[in-house]
Amino acid sequence: MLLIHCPHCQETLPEAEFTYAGQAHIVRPADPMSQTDEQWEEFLFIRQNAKGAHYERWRHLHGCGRFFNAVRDTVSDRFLTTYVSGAPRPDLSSLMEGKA
Amino acid sequence: MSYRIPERGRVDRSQPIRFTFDGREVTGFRGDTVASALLAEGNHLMGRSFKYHRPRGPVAAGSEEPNALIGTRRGKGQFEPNTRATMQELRHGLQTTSQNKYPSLKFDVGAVNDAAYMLFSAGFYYKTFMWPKNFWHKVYEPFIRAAAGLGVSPTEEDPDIYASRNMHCDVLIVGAGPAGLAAARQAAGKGLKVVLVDEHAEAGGTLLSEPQAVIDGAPAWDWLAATLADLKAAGVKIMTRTTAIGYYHENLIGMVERLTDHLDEVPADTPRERMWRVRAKQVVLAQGALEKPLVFHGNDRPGVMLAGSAQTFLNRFGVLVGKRPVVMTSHDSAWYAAFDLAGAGAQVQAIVDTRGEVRDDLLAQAKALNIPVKLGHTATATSGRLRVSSLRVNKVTGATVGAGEEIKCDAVLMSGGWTPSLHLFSHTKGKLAWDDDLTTFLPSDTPEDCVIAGAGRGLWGVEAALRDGAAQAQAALEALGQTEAAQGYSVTEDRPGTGVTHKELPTDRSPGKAKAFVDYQNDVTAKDLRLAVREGMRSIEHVKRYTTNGMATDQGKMSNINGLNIAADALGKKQPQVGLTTFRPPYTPTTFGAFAGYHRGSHFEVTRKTQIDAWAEENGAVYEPVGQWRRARYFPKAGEDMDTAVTRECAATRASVGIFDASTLGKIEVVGPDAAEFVNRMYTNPFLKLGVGKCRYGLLCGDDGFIRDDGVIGRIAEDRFHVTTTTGGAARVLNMMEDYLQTEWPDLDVWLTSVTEQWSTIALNGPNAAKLLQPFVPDLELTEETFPHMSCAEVNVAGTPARLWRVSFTGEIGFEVNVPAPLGRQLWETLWQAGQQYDICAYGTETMHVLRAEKGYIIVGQDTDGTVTPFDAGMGWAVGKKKADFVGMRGMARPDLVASGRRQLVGLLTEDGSKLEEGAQIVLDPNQPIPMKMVGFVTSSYDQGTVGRPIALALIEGGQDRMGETVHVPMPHRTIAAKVVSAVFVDPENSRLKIGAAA
Amino acid sequence: MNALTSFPQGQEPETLVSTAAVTVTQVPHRARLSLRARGDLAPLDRALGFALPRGIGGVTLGTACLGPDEWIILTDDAAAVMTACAEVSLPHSLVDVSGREITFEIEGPRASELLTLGCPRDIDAIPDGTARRTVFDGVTVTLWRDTAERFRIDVWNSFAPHVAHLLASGARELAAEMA
Amino acid sequence: MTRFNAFALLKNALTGHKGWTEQWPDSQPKKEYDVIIVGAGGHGLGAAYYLAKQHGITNVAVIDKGWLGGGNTGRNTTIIRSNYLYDESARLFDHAVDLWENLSQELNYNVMYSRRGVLMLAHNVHDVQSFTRHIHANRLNGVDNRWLTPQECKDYCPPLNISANARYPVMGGALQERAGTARHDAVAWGYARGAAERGVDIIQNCAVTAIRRNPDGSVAGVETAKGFIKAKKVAVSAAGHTSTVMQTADVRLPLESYPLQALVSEPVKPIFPCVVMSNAVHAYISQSDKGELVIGSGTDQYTSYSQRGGLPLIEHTVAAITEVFPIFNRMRMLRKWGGIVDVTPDRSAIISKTPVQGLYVNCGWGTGGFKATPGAAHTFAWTVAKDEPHPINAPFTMERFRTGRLIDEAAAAAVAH
Repeated sequence: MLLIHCPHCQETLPEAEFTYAGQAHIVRPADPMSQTDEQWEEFLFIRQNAKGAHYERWRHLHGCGRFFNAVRDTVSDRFLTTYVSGAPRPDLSSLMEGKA
Repeated sequence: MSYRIPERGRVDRSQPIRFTFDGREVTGFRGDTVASALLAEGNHLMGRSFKYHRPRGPVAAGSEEPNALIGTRRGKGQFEPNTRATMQELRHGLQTTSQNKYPSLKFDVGAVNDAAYMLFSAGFYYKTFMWPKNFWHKVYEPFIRAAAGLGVSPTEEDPDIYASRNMHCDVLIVGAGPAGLAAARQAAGKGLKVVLVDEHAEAGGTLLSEPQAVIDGAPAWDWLAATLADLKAAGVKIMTRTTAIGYYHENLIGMVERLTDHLDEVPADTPRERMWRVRAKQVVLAQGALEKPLVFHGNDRPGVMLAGSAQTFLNRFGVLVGKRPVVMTSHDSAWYAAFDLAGAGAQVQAIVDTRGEVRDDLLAQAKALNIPVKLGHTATATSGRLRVSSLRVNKVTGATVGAGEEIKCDAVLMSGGWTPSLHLFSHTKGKLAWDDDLTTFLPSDTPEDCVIAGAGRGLWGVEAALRDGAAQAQAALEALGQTEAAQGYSVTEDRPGTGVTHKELPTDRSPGKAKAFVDYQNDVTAKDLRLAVREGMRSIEHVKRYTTNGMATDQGKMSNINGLNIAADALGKKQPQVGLTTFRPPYTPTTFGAFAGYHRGSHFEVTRKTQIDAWAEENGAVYEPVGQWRRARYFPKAGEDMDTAVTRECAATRASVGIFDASTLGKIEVVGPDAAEFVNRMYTNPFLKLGVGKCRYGLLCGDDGFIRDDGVIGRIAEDRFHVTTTTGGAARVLNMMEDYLQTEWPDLDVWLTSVTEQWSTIALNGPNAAKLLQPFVPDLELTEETFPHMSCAEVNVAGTPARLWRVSFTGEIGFEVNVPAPLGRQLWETLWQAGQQYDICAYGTETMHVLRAEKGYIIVGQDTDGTVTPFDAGMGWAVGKKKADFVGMRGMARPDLVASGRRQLVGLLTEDGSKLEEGAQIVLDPNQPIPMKMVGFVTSSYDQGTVGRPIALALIEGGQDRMGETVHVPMPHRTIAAKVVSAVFVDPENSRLKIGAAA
Repeated sequence: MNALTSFPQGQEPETLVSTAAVTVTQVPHRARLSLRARGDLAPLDRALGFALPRGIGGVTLGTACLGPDEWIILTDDAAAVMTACAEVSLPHSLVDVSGREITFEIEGPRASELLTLGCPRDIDAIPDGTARRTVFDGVTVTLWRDTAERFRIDVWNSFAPHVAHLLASGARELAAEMA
Repeated sequence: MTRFNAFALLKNALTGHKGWTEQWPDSQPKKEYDVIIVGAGGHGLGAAYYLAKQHGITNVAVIDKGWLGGGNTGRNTTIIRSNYLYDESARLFDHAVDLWENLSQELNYNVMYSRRGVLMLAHNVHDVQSFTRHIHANRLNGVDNRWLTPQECKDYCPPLNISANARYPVMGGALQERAGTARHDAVAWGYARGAAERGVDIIQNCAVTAIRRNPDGSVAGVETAKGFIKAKKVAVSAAGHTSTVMQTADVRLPLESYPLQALVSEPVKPIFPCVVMSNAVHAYISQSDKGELVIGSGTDQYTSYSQRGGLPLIEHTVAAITEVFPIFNRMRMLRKWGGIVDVTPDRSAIISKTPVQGLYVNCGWGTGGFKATPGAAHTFAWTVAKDEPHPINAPFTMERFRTGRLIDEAAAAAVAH
């Protein structure tokens, strides 16, 4: 069971309080009807599936209820950081440095 | 009990305990294991091996034991197979049985396999049993299955209870031997939460087998007692009979505590086993090392055992495993076993060492004890049918194995050296490093916050373990901000030692015919490993899987390193190039019940019930599970089956009034200035202009354009909507809405609150619904003018503030009364009483399904299946044409979703008046061969109801354009013709929805 | 908006299990309001007559902060709260959830340990006088720690029997352990 | 290469088994191949076998970063069945079952295909409706699958608890009698031996780091730990690692990789005669020929390549099994392990050409890849050899995610693979 730091509660808590919500920073286009079929396929289905640092979303379902973002190493399952939705994508190289 | 040595061991001689083994009564003492008690009788034969059914006795004294597996039983339903006799403590009334034998342990017909052992080489079953083809299923496989399998499964329900708990601590120490005890002492008294666990019945580890050691001036057992007392006084939680089974992410350790298997009587409310999920800031692994067997022909005969284990049986249990033992070793440690046994009165026949030279002090002590010594010798055979009677040893000169010499004996104590217990460390994905000097893997880096101490990282001797335990614990404590020097220890009478490692021992026999066992339980021999390599198995994983080496219930504790050394030799490679197989949790086999914990029977999983559920139960409801809920399916009267009851409920509702518990529907309160905008974006229908006090049916799609859910949405105020969802969809829909709200549209000022359980929802349907309800709603006139269909209001109902909806899922005049949940049953009973004058009928989900189907209303998940768009469902009217966007709008425009020929929802009426089966497939040409071209299927189908004939809903390709056509439903024995009709079977004009019109 | 708070008040507490380890009691309902808002909360503070706790876990006068924009208000006069807040111009959501949950009080020397049966988080690390949502045996609950040995948990109605059943079994198990 | 049969076994037994030769050589890469297959699992090795045997293409290398059969082939619960709802799936999986039935003889390697029946339990009305739909569709597709009442389920699988009071009562089941299990390692080994015998190079412990393309965009070969290897065609069959490999050729796939766990009990004498799947409680169970209860669980919730998996999921799975089969409560878990499964949005596989000329992919099997092994390998080899879809794999394209023509077994049936 992973340990996850909720950026809203400011507590590091067991995974059982959280639900996974897929890749982060996929923005729903403001005008979906302007999108081509390829673009809509990309939005719906195409995912990074990164092996290593993965930008992803979690929800503190059994806690504050908020969706938030995280960077997790999918090889070790360790979180590099978590941050609130809407915050900019953290710089990967500095995150990796800190953990190396 | 002639093998019991007075004054030795820690068993309580004042407490004799009787148990049975294969029906025979045996007496041991409190503190004994089944193995020690049987050995005390001079009985080594305890089991039969997996493949060859060879007679076997214990080779070890702990949880790594591969041979002495027994069935254990307390009472009805309290049987378990494959229990290690070396771990099962005695208790009064314990019944034990040997396994894998027929008809008896001493004479087993399965042992013919042993005679034909040359046939059963590694991988033999991949090479044969292929002809004739159907013989595999009918003959070969049943035969193989019956021969394998060791013990028998339990066949009765387990009456015991199990438990689980979470724990957080600062330092968890696994293993309460000298390293673990020193680690605990180092961590104790600093205000930290320290937990020390050990799988055995008492703490002490090696110290229990080495009473001679003197630690800081105190005899080992005195030191142990004092240390345990000190640790307890300092608040250290000491947990014995507790096995750390797995090391999971972020320092989560799974541990199983065995609470009652050693007790004569099980106390009330006490679980048999408890799973602990321990989250430790720092972990100290002090699990020690495992002794390796030597690999030689006949190394599996009862009486051949690890020297260290013989020492344990003597010092901990007071049992001599043989009166005339011979020691066969490549490591100093077994010399001490010889000395200990000699000291207890055994006539040690010889100490045979593979090494040409050993330490002078060992030779001197052997001489002093009159023990013959043979250096530079190998073992080439043993004899004895059910118990070893002699060991054959040969002088080795260079590569030449000399003539054999028989040494008569009643036990062979062997030692091939020691290997660290790396299992939990490996679970962390920690890296291992090969140590050439020790010929073993040692722990290296791990991503987890853990240290490994003592013999677990290749250190031998009590003093080394104590010092390392303190030092490693201190290293861990530093991460917790504790700076202090590691405590020092000095030990006299310590027994450090060294040795050499062998592959299989040199022999003068044809190696192809030697039965030199590596994995005892699975009967894997050195020649099997070499054959696997010869056949191209180069990875240790291939060797393991091809031979099954290391896959027995000891999980390779006895066999992995020996297997690796032999495979590496066969491959001509260094061990690290061949690799070690991965250690998998659990560390030792762990009861399913311990994993299940409380989650059995009534604790298994929540069953949600509404406030009205109890009334339904009192009134004879038959239930169905729907998601986590149980819902009343129908209310049979005496003698009624489901169909009869449902027909009656349908008729009563259409004739007068029915009452239905709709409380399980999901309910979400959407509040804020942007509430209308939010609902409008989520649902396909337009909501911006919905008036306050009005409701509207809504369809919810995913962004792929397929229907996800539906419900009715009422506008309570300008900034407040009350949204309902399906019963099963409630949590999912709320999560989806929160996702869009928080992630895509955080600028909207609107909030969502689940009110599913705030309200009890009672539905009244039927021509008399308004009449029944009106007296309880004095503040609102229930007429077509003042409260038309699809209205909602906050009013008092029967004196209770309520949300009243005029909606219908039946085609009849309908109301849904929402009252605060705990008042639901009270209102239900009020309406029930008042409804008697109208012959009110309580109906369940089945009648609800029929009534809605007659009206052509869909059930999401039944008439849709995740591949259906609103247009497919015939609900294009629910899609807002003028909206710029809503969830699913773009998805619906994808090429395949707008293509012609999609499956569309229609009604079906069979031509012969029979009822179709839900799920039945529809074809256009009934005479085509298989595979047939299917154009759709029946989604809903009901008998009778109120239409007077069976009706069905179906999804059919191009269905809307097939009205009036005949399609065919091929059933196993006949084909049913059906006509495609409108999905609305009742009152297409909606006249029955009007108050005053139908009544 | 009407205040749906005429809820049956004043029932007696009902003891579910009482052992030497811990006593579990179902306590009478109180009116309960879910408040959501963000931004400058001063207008709400003024309307309520006290400052809403700002950090998740904080409790002020029976009001707990459960999320960055979420509070649960326990009150004896829900109508008054709703009336007061109705005048607040700051966008917010106030929803009556009085009927949604059942409250169990868990008190005794091993109250904290009883919670470890279902809560994976570190109970001992929860300060007295705080509240938060968490999970108990898969069920979302609001957990209030009143004192070192007294907790309350709010559980949705339909999950309450399941939770109560496990609490009762656990209380007996803990007592047997002490025996 | 020695033919395997009882006489050869007997002959070798008498001579100390010295006569057996290696089943496949340890090949080193050549400079160039007609086809390179990335991933030496059952699917990759099988494709190599069929390329050689049926299409005469023998200048083939199968390259794996580890040892052959070490991925999901050697980590799954070995369930084989074909009672899928949609015509496309039913055809593909039933084609596989046809091949399974003769695979031991075809490969001269006993893969122990055990036709013991797969019983899927219905625990609520929705399950009943869904399974009935499957049964009717299967019948018209020529796939065996029939309905059993609760008592018939119990008769077929005596350890089953059919008490009406169970939390998930058994309301019946769908039985495919032709379905069963096979010995997973033997499948990889048998295909490897058969392919090697026909000239295929099997290159283990050699990670493919990138797919290289020619200036015209077509595939050029692969970069590996042992250097660049030229190839006319590259076929990727790398399960959980497929998307990582394909991204190096700028092909992005709708895949996510999740941890999946499975476990076995200690071995016991025969007690469990068939395979039972219970989707409502997320658990599958059968008993191996060795006597171990083999139990599969669901995936963890997050994507991962760690092959580690969490404790709670295992607790849930075991609880579910003991709820449905209460007599197993005192059995013990011997070991559990994790795999990485690649999952598509519609839970159906992709066996397809790609936008890159000469690059092919077989992926997205989720938890259901083992059962498809011969069928997928056979049709994938066809696609690679002929550069066109096989009629059976034609619907399993990459394009369906753009058009919306999904093969959504999961959505349609709420039944996991």
